[in-house]
Amino acid sequence: MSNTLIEVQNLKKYFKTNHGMLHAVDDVSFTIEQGQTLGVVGESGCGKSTLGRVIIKLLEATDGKVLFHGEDITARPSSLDDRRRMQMIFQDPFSSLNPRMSVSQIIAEPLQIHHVCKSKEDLDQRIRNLMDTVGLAERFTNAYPHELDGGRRQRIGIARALALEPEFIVCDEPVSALDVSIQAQILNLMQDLQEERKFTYMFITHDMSVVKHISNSIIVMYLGNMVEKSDADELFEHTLHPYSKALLSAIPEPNIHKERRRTILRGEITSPIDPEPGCRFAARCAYATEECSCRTPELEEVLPKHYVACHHVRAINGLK
Amino acid sequence: MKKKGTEQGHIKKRSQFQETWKRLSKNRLAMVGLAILAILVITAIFADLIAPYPYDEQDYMATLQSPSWEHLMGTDEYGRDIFSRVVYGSRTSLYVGFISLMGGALIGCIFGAIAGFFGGKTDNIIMRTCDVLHGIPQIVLAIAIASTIGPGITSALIAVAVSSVPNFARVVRAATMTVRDQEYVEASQSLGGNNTHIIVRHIFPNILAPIIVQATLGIGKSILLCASLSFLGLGVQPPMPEWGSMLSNARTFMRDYSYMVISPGIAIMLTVLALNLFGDGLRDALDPKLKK
Amino acid sequence: MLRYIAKRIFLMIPVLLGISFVIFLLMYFTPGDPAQMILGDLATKEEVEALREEMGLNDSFFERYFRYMGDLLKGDLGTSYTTKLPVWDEISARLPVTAKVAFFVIVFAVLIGVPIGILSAVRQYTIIDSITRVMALLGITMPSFWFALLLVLLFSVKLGWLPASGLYGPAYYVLPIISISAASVAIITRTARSSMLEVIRQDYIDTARAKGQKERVVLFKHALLNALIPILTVVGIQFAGSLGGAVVNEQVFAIPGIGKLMVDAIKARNYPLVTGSVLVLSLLQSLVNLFIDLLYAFVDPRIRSQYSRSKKKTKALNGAVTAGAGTAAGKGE
Amino acid sequence: METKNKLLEVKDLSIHYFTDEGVVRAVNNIDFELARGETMGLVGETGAGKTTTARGIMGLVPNPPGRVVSGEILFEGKDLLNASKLQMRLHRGKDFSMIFQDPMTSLNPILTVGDQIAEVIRLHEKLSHKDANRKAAEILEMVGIPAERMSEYPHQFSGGMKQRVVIAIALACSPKLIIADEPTTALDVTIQAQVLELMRDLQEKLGTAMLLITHDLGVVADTCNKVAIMYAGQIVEMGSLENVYDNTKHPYTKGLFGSLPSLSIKSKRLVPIDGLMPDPVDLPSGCPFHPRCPDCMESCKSRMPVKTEVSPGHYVRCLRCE
Repeated sequence: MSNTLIEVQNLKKYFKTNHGMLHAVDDVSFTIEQGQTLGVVGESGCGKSTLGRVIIKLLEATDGKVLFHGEDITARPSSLDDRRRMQMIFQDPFSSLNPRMSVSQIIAEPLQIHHVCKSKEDLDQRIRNLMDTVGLAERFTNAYPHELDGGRRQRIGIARALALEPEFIVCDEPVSALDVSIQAQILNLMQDLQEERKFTYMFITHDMSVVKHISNSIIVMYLGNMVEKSDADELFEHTLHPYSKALLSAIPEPNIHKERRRTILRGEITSPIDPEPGCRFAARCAYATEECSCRTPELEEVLPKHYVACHHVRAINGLK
Repeated sequence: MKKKGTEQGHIKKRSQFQETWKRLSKNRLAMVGLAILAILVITAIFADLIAPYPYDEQDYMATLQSPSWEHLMGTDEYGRDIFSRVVYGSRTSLYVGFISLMGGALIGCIFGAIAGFFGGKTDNIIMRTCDVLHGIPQIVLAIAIASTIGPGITSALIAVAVSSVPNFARVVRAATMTVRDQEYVEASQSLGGNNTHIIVRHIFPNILAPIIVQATLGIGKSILLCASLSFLGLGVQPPMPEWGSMLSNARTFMRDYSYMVISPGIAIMLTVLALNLFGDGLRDALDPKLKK
Repeated sequence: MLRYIAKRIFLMIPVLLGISFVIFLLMYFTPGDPAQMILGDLATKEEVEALREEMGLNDSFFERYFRYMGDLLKGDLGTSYTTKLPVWDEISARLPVTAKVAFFVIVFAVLIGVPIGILSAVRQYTIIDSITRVMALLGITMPSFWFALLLVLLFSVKLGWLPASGLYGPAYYVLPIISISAASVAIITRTARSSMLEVIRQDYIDTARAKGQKERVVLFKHALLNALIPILTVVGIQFAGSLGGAVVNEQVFAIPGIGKLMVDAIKARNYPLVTGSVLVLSLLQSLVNLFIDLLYAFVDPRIRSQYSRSKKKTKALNGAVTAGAGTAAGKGE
Repeated sequence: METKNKLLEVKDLSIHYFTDEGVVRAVNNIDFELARGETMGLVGETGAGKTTTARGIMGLVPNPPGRVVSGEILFEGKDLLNASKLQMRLHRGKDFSMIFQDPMTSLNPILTVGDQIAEVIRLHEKLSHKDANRKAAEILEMVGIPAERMSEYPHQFSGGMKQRVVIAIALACSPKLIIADEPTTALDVTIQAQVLELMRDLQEKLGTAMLLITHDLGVVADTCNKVAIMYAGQIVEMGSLENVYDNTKHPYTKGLFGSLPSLSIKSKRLVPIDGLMPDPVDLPSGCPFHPRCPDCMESCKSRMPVKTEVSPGHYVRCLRCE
């Protein structure tokens, strides 16, 4: 497609640990269209944060490619230009801001690294504009992060990511550390910015309802593998993979009239250290058979543009 | 964000230094420490004006005199005025304390920061070396170094400096590792900041606090160590006035002239006490956990 | 547990080697010719040269170091220049004295410091706490040799209650132990206090209270054992402090220990004796560190299980689900 | 609700922390009651005073700086605030117990899991060491952990497993009331579902009443019979789930619902609450919510609303409802 911004091909990221090789991201492929939002959902340890960091080259890929505007960026050393065009918003608004820098210094940092501004006045003007964009009152210019609450801190993080006018922003659980009412403010802000400036987001979260709210397409990850991939509406209409189903049904909804059929998963997440072949979800899956624990399921297109990695997906969902 | 009732106008620009000072100035004990320190530094600088006699002026007509108006702290066996020697001694102690600490801190910080920032093999080599230096009791190491170079002020300086290196390296390494793992360092990388930028803008400002605290408390330790060396006769040599060696000397006359052991000891104690009070206060003032 | 001990002992070897190397290096660079010193100023050049050759002083640094280490393995620390006796004999005569003093000092410091520190933490903001903190501060700031002098002045010279020099009976130990331990008592008190304050704030203390447990049991069963871990670290460091204190204060009390031996040897430029003394003191310190490491494992199951994991590996295969989950949770993302 | 059935009754409870920076008014004049076997959700955002309320009931408010400044806490008709230390100790763990938020830190790292469960049993039941251990093993099985793992230490368990152990400790003596402070916040969604299911099952089996503290309206909908919404130390709305979820009255509660992205309806934009939680040292005059309230009237700025019963069992603190 012509307006594909990011294309990820068979991306792998392994870490060496004392106990063996940790397969944090294992053979993940997807594309993100310009101006769209890809939601990445999964529980802790599924490799979603690692995936985001590999794409914007904070971590080096073990194998596979990331194409940005059709160009392979994994092969070349990271340039300032790549850095400018791809940005990240971090999860923890407490540790992602340097406590020794004031708000304006934090927002100025990217502008200074990239020598964007010619003069002090220009820099100040830009900082003011950025603060205004993210809804930070001017009186906070000289405040330090610890003087502000979580929501405002997250706004600083967003302003910093916006400073270089990137095309692509990886949002790593940007609202999970915030209270509900503040979370909504930040989500709205991010949506408004996207509409206004046509950003492309990769939105990493563990929260199914947030991802439904904000994404155009979604991938579900489990232990480094991608288990399901489709458009957002499609995914919620036809949730096919047993893990995605469980994830969805596990969410307590603030609705007292909806009768729910729960599928509660047994067992807990294992660790992706030197995994044996086979489906990584098999140990917790109600439908697992002999086949699941010896052959790794491939991602296949089960419904139009709806990909699932499960041997029994058709049987489970009554598809042909 | 929209208006909110409890917020007042523009938040004033306050640097980290000003904020720390604000908290520190509320700590009465720390202020007492700072005041004593200030007096000591002034004494050391203006020793020539304050001391009534030169530190090496011998007066055989007035040996071993008890404290009097003429000799505030009495005289020693050569008739030297003890008060003057204590005043001049502050020069030696502060000099050795500061210089040796600066040396030890500089080397320790550099190695600690390198070990903490790069990790891996570099870290391993540096830390194992520190283990070795740490395996020798500090005073024993200082004694061994002093004996190599031969007694004297230089030897005391080097011995104290070297034996304080591992402590600094450890503190700085731990602090660097904590800061290195913070998300703001990652954020800076994602903005395109290189290692130098990250070290200068992010790591250094955030490990400065523990270094300053360690240094303040470290000067006290250095002064004590230097006094011990001199007391053993391996540090500063007479006639240069040094509190430890004055005590060593006074020991001989202690039975009959007990005043001789009092004043130099009090001088050491006051100095170290002041540094400790100030250092403890500084640690509390810089501790982000207490920030509210 | 055995693996843990073995690993700790194994880790000691490079440190001890490093220490011996550092000390030998220091002594190597010490100015002055030992041969000249032994023979005195009247000796001829030829005599000195002959002795240098005989002592191996003309060999390269590494030859000398390896020879020294070889002898060391055989238990030979060289010969004292002054007495011509084997260094080991001189040291072994003095070492027990210093070790005994240092041991008493650390035991005394723990027995006094830990309870007071805990009391001070439990009664935070009371008079007891304030007094404890002031005393601890004084203990840290006072030079131990000066404190020793003051004690002698008061208890021996003025009051005549206690002997001031030598080490001939229990009474002779009192002043050295009090003076040397002052700093250690203070530091252990401070550590015990802050460690206890830290632990008291933990959630599991509230869990214990929520069970309806008596406050006393909460403090001693749940809090104290956890607070012990940082205290142990400091006790190890303080043993080094008490060794150092013993070395210095042996001068004050004329105690015939290894510290006095070493200082006298330095003044006499008797280097084999200095090298031997430093090595032996460092070895003693390393042994104490080893002992502390073993105590850690005794107190803290997390350290113990680090080393028993491999033993469990066969069992872990079927229990992989939970064991793996543990590491995954620890690792995070 | 009949008086006999009342298990816990909190009347006009205020808890303040007296700090150097000023008086933190964490809990202000709250009232609620809980019947036997009933589950109430206490919902609020960070700093709303939920945890302080829980600690107040347990008698575990850290003092200094915290102090109960007014009110009564009646447990089976007896005022806990007048109870002696000894009486409180005998209550805790036996009649009511607490599950803390973070399973990673609420277990003692150096005692075995079995010891920690047996401890509470031995405290309240006259059992021999052996019998207490046997009972601990049974309880461990009950929360879904094999009894062989009794002799393991907390660090050998995953987060979800640890929270099961914490639940086992809380339930060991079959208390009449459990106070659960955000028991699943630190856990992954699928594990949260497991733990919530376990808590529901056990509660049903043992007939325990529960005060569930959470920020998640979904968890409440799933687990509770009634709900109280806290804001700035006050209960601003309280009632049955139907009352509060279907017939939401207080603007803050409305704001909370508007802030949640929904799984069922595809909404374009969320409707958040403007502004921030007020500083509990310096609460706004009048209704504490007025600076953020979309329906703020002039009188809201000066007059504190009183608790009003808008329909049977549905209480709201809002001038618009008075």
